[in-house]
Order: sequence, then structure tokens, then C-alpha cells
Amino acid sequence: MTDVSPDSAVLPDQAPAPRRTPVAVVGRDRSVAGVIERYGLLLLLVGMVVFFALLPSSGEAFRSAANINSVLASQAVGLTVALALLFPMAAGSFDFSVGAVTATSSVMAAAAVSHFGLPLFVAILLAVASGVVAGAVLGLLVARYGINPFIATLGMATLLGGAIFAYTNGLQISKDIPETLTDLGSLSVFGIPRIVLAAALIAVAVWFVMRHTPLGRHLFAVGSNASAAHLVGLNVTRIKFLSFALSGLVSGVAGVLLLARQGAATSDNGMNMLFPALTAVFLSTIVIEVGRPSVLGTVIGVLFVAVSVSGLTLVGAPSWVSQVFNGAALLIAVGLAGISRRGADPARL
Amino acid sequence: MTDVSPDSAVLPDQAPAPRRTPVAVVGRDRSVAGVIERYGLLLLLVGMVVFFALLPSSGEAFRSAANINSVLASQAVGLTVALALLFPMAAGSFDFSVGAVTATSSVMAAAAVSHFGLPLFVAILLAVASGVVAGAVLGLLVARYGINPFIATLGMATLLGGAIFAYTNGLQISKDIPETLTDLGSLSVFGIPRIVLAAALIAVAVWFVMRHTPLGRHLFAVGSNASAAHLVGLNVTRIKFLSFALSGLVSGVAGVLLLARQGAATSDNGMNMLFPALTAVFLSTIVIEVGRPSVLGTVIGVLFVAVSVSGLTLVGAPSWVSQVFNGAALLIAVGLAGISRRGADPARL
Amino acid sequence: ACGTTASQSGADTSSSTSAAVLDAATKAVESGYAGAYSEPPKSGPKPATGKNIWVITAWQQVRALAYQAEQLTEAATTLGWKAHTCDGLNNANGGMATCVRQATAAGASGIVLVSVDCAPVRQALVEAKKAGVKIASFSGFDCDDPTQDGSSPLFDAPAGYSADMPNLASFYTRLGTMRADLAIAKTQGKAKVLHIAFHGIAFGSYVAKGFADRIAACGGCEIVSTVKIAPADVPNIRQKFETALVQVPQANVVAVDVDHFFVAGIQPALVSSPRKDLVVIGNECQIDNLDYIRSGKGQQFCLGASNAYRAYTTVDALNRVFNGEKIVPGGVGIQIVDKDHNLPVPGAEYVGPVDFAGLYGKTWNGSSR
Amino acid sequence: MRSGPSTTAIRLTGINKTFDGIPVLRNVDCSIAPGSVHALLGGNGSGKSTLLKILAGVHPADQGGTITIYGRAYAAGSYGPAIARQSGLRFVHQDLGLVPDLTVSENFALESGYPRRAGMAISWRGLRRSTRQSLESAHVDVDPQTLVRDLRPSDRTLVAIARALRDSDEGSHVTLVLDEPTASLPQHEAGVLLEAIRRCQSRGQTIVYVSHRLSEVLEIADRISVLRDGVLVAERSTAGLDEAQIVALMTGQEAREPLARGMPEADARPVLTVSGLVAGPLRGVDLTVRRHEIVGVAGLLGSGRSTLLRTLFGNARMERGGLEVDGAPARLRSPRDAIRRGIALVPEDRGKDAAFADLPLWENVSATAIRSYWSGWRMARATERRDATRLIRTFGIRTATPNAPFTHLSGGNQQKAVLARWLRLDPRLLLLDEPTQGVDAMARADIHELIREHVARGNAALVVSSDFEELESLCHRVIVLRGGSRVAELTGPRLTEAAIAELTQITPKEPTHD
Ligand SMILES: Nc1ncnc2c1ncn2[C@@H]1O[C@H](COP(=O)(O)OP(=O)(O)OP(=O)(O)O)[C@@H](O)[C@H]1O
Ligand SMILES: Nc1ncnc2c1ncn2[C@@H]1O[C@H](COP(=O)(O)OP(=O)(O)OP(=O)(O)O)[C@@H](O)[C@H]1O
Ligand SMILES: [Mg+2]
Ligand SMILES: [Mg+2]
Repeated sequence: MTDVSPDSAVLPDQAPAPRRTPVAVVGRDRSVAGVIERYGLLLLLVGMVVFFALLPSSGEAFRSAANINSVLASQAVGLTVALALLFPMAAGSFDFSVGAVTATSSVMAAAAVSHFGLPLFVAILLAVASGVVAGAVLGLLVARYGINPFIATLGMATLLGGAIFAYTNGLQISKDIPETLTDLGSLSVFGIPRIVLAAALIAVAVWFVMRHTPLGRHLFAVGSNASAAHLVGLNVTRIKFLSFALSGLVSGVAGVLLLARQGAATSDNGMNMLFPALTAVFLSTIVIEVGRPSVLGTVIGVLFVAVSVSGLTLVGAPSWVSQVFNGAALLIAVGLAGISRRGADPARL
Repeated sequence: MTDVSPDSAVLPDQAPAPRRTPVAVVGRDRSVAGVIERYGLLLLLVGMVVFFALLPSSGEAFRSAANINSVLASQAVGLTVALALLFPMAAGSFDFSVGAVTATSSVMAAAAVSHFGLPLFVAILLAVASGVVAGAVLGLLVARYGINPFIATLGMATLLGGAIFAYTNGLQISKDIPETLTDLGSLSVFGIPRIVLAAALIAVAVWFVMRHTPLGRHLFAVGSNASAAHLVGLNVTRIKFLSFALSGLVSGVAGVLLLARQGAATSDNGMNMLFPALTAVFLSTIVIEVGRPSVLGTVIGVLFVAVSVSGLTLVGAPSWVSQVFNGAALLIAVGLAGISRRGADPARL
Repeated sequence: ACGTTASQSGADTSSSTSAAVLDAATKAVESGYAGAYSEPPKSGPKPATGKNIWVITAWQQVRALAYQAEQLTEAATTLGWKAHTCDGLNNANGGMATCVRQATAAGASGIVLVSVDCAPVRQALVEAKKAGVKIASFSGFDCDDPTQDGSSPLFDAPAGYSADMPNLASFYTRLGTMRADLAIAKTQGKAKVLHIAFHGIAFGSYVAKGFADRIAACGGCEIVSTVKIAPADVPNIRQKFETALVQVPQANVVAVDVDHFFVAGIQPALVSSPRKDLVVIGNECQIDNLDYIRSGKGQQFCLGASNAYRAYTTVDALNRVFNGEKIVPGGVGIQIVDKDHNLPVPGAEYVGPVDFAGLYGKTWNGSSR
Repeated sequence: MRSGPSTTAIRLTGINKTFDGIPVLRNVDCSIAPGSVHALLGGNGSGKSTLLKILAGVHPADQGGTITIYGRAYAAGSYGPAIARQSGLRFVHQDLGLVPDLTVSENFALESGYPRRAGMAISWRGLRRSTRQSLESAHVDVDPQTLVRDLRPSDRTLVAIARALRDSDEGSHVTLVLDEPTASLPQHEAGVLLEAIRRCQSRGQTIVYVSHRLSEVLEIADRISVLRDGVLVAERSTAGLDEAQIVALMTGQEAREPLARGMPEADARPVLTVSGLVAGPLRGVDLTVRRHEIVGVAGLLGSGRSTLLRTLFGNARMERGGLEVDGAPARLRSPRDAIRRGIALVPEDRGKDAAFADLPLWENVSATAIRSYWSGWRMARATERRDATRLIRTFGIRTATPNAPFTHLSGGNQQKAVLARWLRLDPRLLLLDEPTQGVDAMARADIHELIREHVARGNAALVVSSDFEELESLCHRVIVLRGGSRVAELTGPRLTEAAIAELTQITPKEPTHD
């Protein structure tokens, strides 16, 4: 018996939870509930922006171009990491290594220029290549050997974290990082931070691949039913492999952006980039094209969290408030979607 | 009247009905590859134990009863948290809140005795109840309102982390923790740490529920195919709800154990308990009952990581070595399972 | 308990700083540049023999902690002891308590806690004490500290670095006070401070208190905004800092209570910020931060309190405990480091002006003779 | 409460159901006499399965309806699976309701409850024993310890049926509700099932039965109810009815005459030549399929028919044998290779091998042609959607919108979508495994017509069907597999349903009891 999905069995490891049950008509439901479900998060985001922009204690600073730019720029790397997650998620696997790959790529680039004196573009190529290699190894393990993606990617993340630490000895690499690169992290064009433009460019590219190329469609087909995808002639192994390789590629680019933004590579293992990225991608599944991860949704998800951090800092809320707020906001955002969906169809499970 | 064409050599009524062989039965594959797949992690664990026990630089200390007890006892809380994860995982949902719920329960118990002077058993009841409440709320959100469990549980974890911080103001609660409780964390019976016995008891209870009660089987049914479970009349909403409530219950108990073990409640949000627990549960899916999470597998998964940490510490390896080792061990463990599976069935992709 | 608070102290009625305050601050800074160190004790018991100690750090991933563990190991080795380092793994799965218990199980004679406070490992310490393990602290607060909820103390050798900083609380408070003096002196008593505090960590509360109290005493100064960073906020630190900086254009001082915050995002934020006129004061002179100061961008000051010296003092205290003697403070001071003062050579850690290794060696060898 | 004979076993009054605002059932009133075999008929998507799911308590009906079972009335809101079970209702749903990752015996227990030891632990031994008994008495040769996901689709159906027929808690108030149980069952097994139904009836049990095999319905049903677009349009006795009349009731139009099958050109070139094929249970099969030809494959359950098709599609390993496609030797290592050579496969297990359940219908229809919409720099999405919409119309797929997720379609409409996906490729060789399972009689005729047209353009088709009537009416030639090899070939006038049945059947071990 040829079975494409090895032992997907009971665990949610193969298919991320949101895509198991189709929640609603993709992209076309025009009922009130449907609109709330599809645009709820966007409305909350807009509401939050308006609130902080009008609130006397935060308004002025919040509205300032400097703050807007800071909010956007601070999310550029995070968004890119989240975009890297989209490929494996679409193809039905978790990838817990994106943060670690990003960190590795940034160390790679910094070491190449700083320790080995390589020209910047070579360093960038090496860094991106390191991401691709990490992704390809994972792709091989998951796609070819059918290894549980959770363990494989977590193992890879742990390994890379250890390798970074072994190499940097816990120190950061900040010497001789070329200004050409750090300018990308600091300067603006037409008043927009360059790094925001870079992230936007990547987002558009990912959006294009996911939505307007056969590969993108193949990813979703594999994510939906690998066995059926195999039987319509798709090379499931190759597509899963590519999903990880592409994830590695984008993570590698994210690493270069991270270096540009920080001006130094730290010995951080990148795991703290994982949860925000996962959150954004999962939030994206309740926006616009309900039930599948999307680029636009991810952007909204990333901004949603960023705006709340900025606004609450300005209001001067203590740290726990922003945590409680974020937790509650997540629950409310998805809760709204859930309840409006239920309202539409009480029969649904 | 029925014309049989010349190539019918066999008479219709003589052909034996083909005997159908089941392709794979959980827990029944006795081929070499099957054994490697099912026991690979256990073998690796045993190999590691033997290695550290024989290595001159760690052997003596590693073999000592005190060290064995310390390794076991150190994993008691972690195991309980992992066990809490099993219920939602079996029912097909992630639960990223177990660590936070455990931390909350421990703060609750400590505050109850220390700040409110309540008797210990009341404090324990309150702590466990707080876990059940958190689990029930999540159950309601996920099961009834169909909210993505990833976001719901992450939101809950963030919220609880904020709440803990708000209550403790970042400080610890260590006064007046009764000795009856801390003895549970420190003392031994018949040379076995009490807390290990407590965790073992919980493990047996969870194992019993998962394996020998209808509820446990229903969890797997829902996790395997919720719509089929719905069709046979299972109350999927109720079962999913219970999976989270039970998870909250066990997390609540884990919180009490944590307090007993630490002798104080910290303001930690518990997120650092999440990944070890997730790893153990995922590792459990490649052991014994391949493809589904199991209690025994979780125990093996927890020990696998604990032994490597203890052994490497005794050897005096730097921190990054143990990370690289852990990452590599994870990949090897699952890789072995994956490759042996492939070997067993060349037809598989 | 608000993160951003305008100063409400009694001093804000007078809008200028009194000459006395400014003078005191300037003096403090001068002595800070010189380094307020004294010397190690001249006499002590001979090294206890056959001891093996476990150094337990909160997280070896943090370079400073790994360095402190190395220094402790070196000091212990000087005494002829065996030293073993255990990584608390940021307390993942109770890793810190696991270390304490593993040390007890391995028959350690003593343990040294590095950035491990008492409360999270309290029960493990109780067990260790029962087993006769001596407990020393390099930078962990004992259980009787209010931040640990003020239960009974458990340490045999709590950290005490000098006569005027007899315990950790006073040490960290002093770091805050010095930072405030620096801010006052560098702005001629007109400091408008953006204060980045570490919230929810024991030492952070002392550093912040020392700083805020001193600024409050300076009439012409003001903390215009305090950003309290809790551990969970560290990943967002850059954004929080940038947002706060936008909000307080009048600020002329940035005071950061933990050097790691620079690495975590404040340094690149400062480097790319148009605000080049800020006085930027960090804390404990970690090696990456020395590079920042050297580069002339972003962070300009840090406050060195020789880690290596502290390590020797800690080990000396442990030796005295092993010998049943009273602990004697070590003479560690705090020194201001900037681009032109006290900066070690690139790649080297800050070790301070005192030859503590030689002096302690004499003390230990002298008594053994 | 169960005293006094009721004149109706089940009565549904005023049942309405809407999904996402679209009405699916409209004011359905229906009553079923105790001890009768009652067939529920209707075209694909007319609401049959939905009605049965309401009866099972799986879907709640809209407010206002009433369900009365042996005299006890329940308002639609208060009815649920537990009540259905207590009332003696047992179901075989269209998608069976088997949980793939549990064993057969556990799937039994999910419905009948787990036997307990001392009121606590599950008695696994007891469960295995009772399951084995149920399986044996239903003549199902399956190990209770097997995971359901490892069973072939037909065995799964048999297991689901055996579960419903289990003879624990026997009694006359038991009602069996079967939704297209025979859709993918070979004649013999279908016969065994019909036999079992009669036995149940003779015990006084009531049977509600959905099928698109009208001959079968006429054979066993006492009464029929016909749904059309969610409205109950007829309820009457089967006495004096014939198939054409039923079709007329279902469609509201006169039934069309079935088309006569055309004969292939005598000298047609072979599209597919197989010699000595060894794979899985197949032990050396020779087979030639020529242009313009529709070849049927008949055999028993497990005779290897699906394995044959899957091997020819590159989806099962060919251990030995030669394969020529269009006269040239071919090595098919994957479905991709096969598709490149112009081969298409409609698999028998729709849920596992064909459905992209959560993706919209139009993407499901496009799944085989995604690459062809690559316009050099982007996907021609508008064209793609237009084409998909056209196919949805051509194949008469009933759906509210092409964006509806695949799972929301009725079973028959899903099958049509899968057919559409493959026929659009205009394949040289169509491999069809149970192509019209669950498809209503009218649509089946249309699909047959499409296949004939397709073949008439110079292509070929190889059809596996357990419905021998379908083989007879559709195929030019039928080969019979048994014991891993080809044992017979039927052509021309010898190709009749009865002949196929006779050739495939092995010593039909008649049920001995009763
Ligand atoms: N969960 C659902 N959500 C939305 N629409 C649904 C859902 N289930 C069924 N439908 C719609 O309800 C209608 C009736 O479906 P049903 O399955 O009852 O048909 P059926 O008569 O059983 O057809 P078939 O003979 O093909 O099995 C169809 O149009 C289908 O698309
Ligand atoms: N590689 C293999 N080796 C041995 N047995 C196999 C192999 N592949 C399939 N089988 C078995 O051969 C039998 C025939 O399977 P197949 O699905 O081809 O039969 P079928 O005639 O289509 O039956 P059905 O009526 O269920 O559709 C099954 O019992 C299957 O488990
Ligand atoms: Mg149906
Ligand atoms: Mg078949």
C-alpha cells in the first residue's frame, strides 16, 4: 500500500489545527457574520490604532511619524520570520526552526564580514545559503524520511542554538559590520524605513508565490490531503521539501535583515522569535481567507501585536497590563471570529 | 447460458477467497524495522544510561542512588506537565497553556497559605481548582466556539503570565510554605523520592484513563477524526471540553508539585516548561504505539532528555555541548524511526 | 505602579539643583573614575582541603554568567579545590533546583549561586543544608531578602563585597546611586532622564530604587519617563525604548539598569536614532557593552565592579565557612568606565584596578604557611 | 412507554434544515411503518443524508420540527444522538462514521458502548470477543484488532454494517438506518446485506434504506419516499412501481431510454497492453485495452481490482510484468509518470485519495490542471475559475457556490467533482474505480454518456465496478479476476449482469441460520 502521509495518525503534527475543518467559504461569504469573521481582526486593529491615536496620554507621540516608523520597522524582521513559516504551514507541517535559522544566518553574515573579511555580498549569499541548507536538511528529514516535523524542527533549532553559542561563545559580533548593511536597518527612503520596504518586498514575493504560482497551490493541496495530492500527480516529497527549503531561504534573508537592524549579531538562539511568528500565522488563518494561512493575514497579525506594544508603552501601562492585554486581545480576536461563525451556523461542531 | 471464455482455467466455485492481511496493527509489528521504530528511543535511552554509567569521568557519580533519585525527582514536575498535555493532544489540539497553568496553580497555592493563611488542603484544592477553571475556559473556547486552540491556549498562557506578574509584582512567595508540602518535594519513602512516587501515581492514573476508560478512547476517536466521531454520536464538544478540563486538572496538580519541589512560588510565567513537555509528548509518538501519544512514551521522552542533561553536567561539558547533543539526539531518535519505517515498506513515498 | 511616571518627588517644587547636591555628585563621579576599591583581607584561614564545589548559574547562555562561573572556577582551583559548573537552563523544568540537588547528590562540599536567587531553589537548598553542603552566593539573594518574601535565610556565605556594601541589596542600590550621580554630574544638575528599569527581578528593584532616590534628591533633575521591562518584555525592548524616546523629546539622559538591555535592542536603537546628544549610562560593564563604549556610539558609560574580584571574594568567604570562621568583606568597589577612563583592551573583560588574585593568593598562602 | 402497537415506527413532521442560509430540507413530513423496509430516494444533493443525520441527532433540525419514535415525540431542539440510540436507532452513514485510527473493535464500542470490568476498566477481551461474534454473524472476515485505516474501503463498509447489525440488545424496536450501504459493495456482499436486511425485517425490525441502485430498492423495499430539492414529493408503496417511474418521481420528468452501447472498431490499436502483471495479490495478469473500448474488471472483494488500477497508475509497485502504453513500453514509477502518459485514475476511496476536504470545490476540480494555468508569470486565476465553473455545470454538480468547501457537498456530488477533475484532462486511458459510487441514477446515465463520448474520441477506459449492472450497460468487454489472475472474459451477448455475477461468485456460503 502506498501511503503518502506516514503515520499522521492522531497527532496534529501533520496538519496544523486550523486547517482541519473548513470553517467557512473561502473568501466569499458576504453575510454580516461572515464579514465579522473575516475582518474582525482587521477591525480590532483599526480600532486599536484609532484608540491610541486619540487617547490624550498617548495620542501625540503615537501619531508621530517617528513612532509609526518605529512600530513598522520593529516588525520588519518578525514579519519576515512569520512569512518563512507560511510555506511549511501551508503544506501542513509545523516549522519550529525559523527563529533559530534566522539567528544562525545573522551570525553567519556577521562572522563572514567580521571574522573572515569577506565582501558584504558574499557574506549575504553565505548567510542566505546557510538558511537554505538548514531548510533543505529539514525538508529531507520530513519529506523523505517522514520524520515528525515538530521534533525534526525543534531538534534543528536546539542544534543551531548550540552551534551559535559554541561559535560566538556568548559574545556578539559587532566589529566591521559594513555601513551599507546597517544603513538598511536605520535609514529611510521617502520617509519610510528601508527595512520596512525590504520586508514589504519579501511579503509581496511570498504572496505572489503562494497565490499566483502553481507551487503555492500545490503547497495547499499537499497540506490539505497529501495522499490525494500524490494521486493527482503532484510530487509530494518534492513539494514538502521545497516548503522547508523556501522557509529556510526566507529565514536566511530574515537573518540578514536582523543583522542590518541590530548592527551586530548576538548569540541569541532566536527562539523568542518563534512564538510571535507562530501567533501571526495562526491569526492569519482567521482573517480574509478564513481557514488558511495567508500573507495579508500574517501582516495584520504582526501589526496587531506591535501596535498594542507601542500603544501600551505610551500609555505607561505596567508590563503585566500589556501581557494581560495581549492575551485578552488574542482571545477576543479569535473569539469574535468563532462566535460570529457559530451565530451563522448553530449546527456546526 | 453463461459462456466462459477460453482463458478461464479455474472454475468459479473453487477459487479460495483471498485471505486479507492487515497491513499494520498498532503495537503488533514484529519485524526488525518495526522493533527499531518502536523501541529506538528506548534503546537510545538505555545506551545513553550505560554510556554515562561506564564513563570514568561521570560513572561513579552517575551511578549513585542519590544521582538517580535526583534525575528522577527533577523530572517529576516536568513529567506531570507533559501528562497534562496528553489529553488535548490525544483529542487533536495543541495546548500551549500547560506551563502557565502550572505556574498559576503554584502561585495560587503559595498565596493561599502564605498571604491568606488558609490550611494546606484548602490551598491545594484552590490551586487544583484554578487549573480546572483555566482548562474549562479553554475547553469552552475551543470546543464550543471552535476557536483555534493554538491562539486560545497561547492567549491564555500570556494572560496568566501577566496575571501572575501582576499579583506577585515579580517577586517570590516563599514564606510559611508548610513543611508537609515541601517534604513531599524532598523526602523519600523506601529510598524513592516521594515526588517521584506522586508523579508515577499521576502517570498511572492518566494511563488508566487514556487506555482503559471510554473517555480515553473517545479522546483518541475525536483526535483521529472528529467528524466520524460526531457521526457515531459522540459528543465531540463535550469530549474536547473535557480534554482541556483534564489538562487543567493535571496542570493544577503539577503546580502543587512544583511548589512542593521548589519550596516557593516564583513569578515565572511557566512558559519554559512548555517546550520540554511538548518534546516529550511528541517523542512519545515514535515509541511503542507509533503515531499516537502515550503515557509510557512520554515517560521515556522525559527521561531521555533528563539523562542527557545529568550525564553531560557530570562530564562537565559546556552548555552548548548539551544543546547540540540534545538537538542531535532528537534528530537521531526520530531519524532512526523514520528510516527504519522506510526500510520496512519500500512502497512508501 | 505605572511604567511611565513623571517624577512626583518632593524636590520638584524647586526647579534647580542645589550646589551641594551637584558638588556631591561631582565628587562621587571623581572617586568613581578613580575606583572606590579597597583591598582583600590580609589574613584568613588556610585553604580547606579536598573540597569540591558546584557553581550553579541561572543560564550559561548568558555570557556574563558563564564568565563569572569561569572566574569562580579559577579562584576555587587556586585554593586547590575541584569546581564543577551546572547550568540552570533559565530554570526550564526547574533546572536551577535540579542543579542544586544534583550537587547535593554528587556530594559537593559547597555550592555557589550565580544569579540564582533563593526562592526558586529554596527547597533544594534546605535539602542541601541538611546534607551538610555549604551555600555561598555570588549574586543570588538569600531567602530573608524582601524580594524573596523575607523568610528565613539559608546561605552560609551570602555575597558581601566590601565593608560599605555588606550585602547584595546595598551593592545593587549603590550601582543605581552611582548612575544617578553620573547623570547629575554630566548634565550639571539638569538631568531629564529616560529610565529603563528591570522589573520583576530582585536585583533590578534595588538598582532602580538607588537610582530613583538619588535623582529625587536632585532638585533640577527629573525622571521624565520610566520604562519597566519585565522578563517577558525583553524581546520587545527595542520598540518599547524607541516609543518612549519619541514620547520624551526633552530627555537628555538615558539610564539603563541592565547592560544586557543594550544588546537586546537599545544600542541599535540609539545608533540609528537622530538623538546624538544623549548621555547614555549603562550598568555592569559586560564585554559587549565595553565595545559599545569604545565605538563612541550609543552607550557611553558603564559601572564596573570586577566580576573576577567578586569571584575571589566569594570563594574566600566559602573557605572561611569551611574553616568555621566569620566571613570578611572583600573590598570590591565600583568604577566608572567610559571611552577615556578605565577601558580595558579590546576583547578583555573589565577586571578593575586591584591585583586581587595576587593579594588573595598571599592571604591564602600566607596563612597556609 | 413501549406498550401498545404503534402504527408508525418513526414519524418526522415539519423538518426544515438550512446550511449557511441555504435551505436543504423544506418542511419534510415522513412516516415509517414498523417492520417495513422503507427506501428514501432522491437525486444527489436532494437532502437524503441530511435527513438521516437529523434522525441520528447529528445535525439539529431547524426549530419547529418534531421527531416521533414509537409514539414518543421530541421537539427538534431537544433531540440528540443519545435519544436516537436509546430509541433503538442504528446507523450506517454515507461516510460510515468509522474512526480510522482506532481498531475495528473500538469502533464497535464507540457506538455500542465499552464492556467494563468491575464497572471500571474496559474489558478489552470482552470487547474483542463480542466484536468477533458480530463480525462473524455478519460474514465479515476482518480481524477486530485491525486499524480501520488499514482496511480496504469495501471492508470498511462491511464493518460499519456489521456494527449496525450487531445483535446485542435485539428487539423489535430496533430501526436500522442505512445510507447507501451498497454503493461500493460487490454483488455478493450486497446480496448478503440484503439477506440480512430481510432477516431483520422478519424479526420485526424496521429498516430505512437509501440507495441509488433502483433494482435493489424494488427488490427489498415495501415503501419509498422521494425527495426532490429538499422537498418530499412522493411517498408510496413499491407495489407496481418500476425503475422508470421512480426516476420520473425523482426528477419530475420522464425517464430517458438507456443508450445502447456501441461496438468498438474491430482493428483498433491497443492503448494499453499488460502482460504477466504481478503486484500485490495479482499473480500474472494479461490485459489489452484498445482505442474506443471500455473494458470492465469484475471480481470479488479483495480480488485485486483496485491493485490492478493502482499499478497501472504508478501508485503501487509492479513486481513483475510488462506494460505498454500506446504501443511503447512504459515504466510508471509514480502517478505523475502515468498522468504524463495520458492515464487518469478515479480512486475508489474518495475521502482518503481524492478529497481536498477543506479546499473549495473549484480548486478540487482544478487540482489536476493547476500547472496549465501558469501563464508564464502568474496563475490565470480568472480563467481557472471560469473553467471550473463550467465543469461544475457540465457535470451537474449541485452546489451553492464553487467556493463551497468540498466536504459540504453531498456524496454523489463529490464523486462527480472527482470525475470532472480527471475527464477534463482528456486522458488517453481512463482508469475508473467504482466511478459512480453514490451517484444518482440520472447522473450515472449522464456520466456513462460522458465516458462513452470520451472513448468515442479514440480513447479507452478500464472500469472497476461492483455494480455489475453498470458493467453490463457501460462496458464492451469485462474481464473477471480471481485468485490473482484473469479467469474469464465476457463480450457481446455473453456480457450480462448474471454472467458476471456467476463468474465472480465463489461457493456462496449461504447463511445457515434462520
Ligand atoms: N455541512 C454542510 N454545510 C453546507 N452544506 C451542506 C452540508 N452538508 C450538506 N450540505 C448541502 O446539503 C445538500 C444536501 O446534501 P445531502 O448530503 O443530504 O444530499 P444527499 O441527498 O444525501 O445526496 P447524495 O445522493 O449525493 O448523497 C447538498 O446541496 C449539500 O451541498
Ligand atoms: N503489496 C501487497 N502485498 C500483499 N497483499 C497486498 C498488497 N497490496 C494489496 N494487498 C492486498 O490485496 C487485497 C486486494 O486489494 P484490492 O484493493 O486491490 O482489492 P479489490 O478487488 O479492489 O477489493 P475491493 O472490493 O475491496 O475494492 C487486499 O486484501 C490488500 O490488502
Ligand atoms: Mg448522501
Ligand atoms: Mg477496490
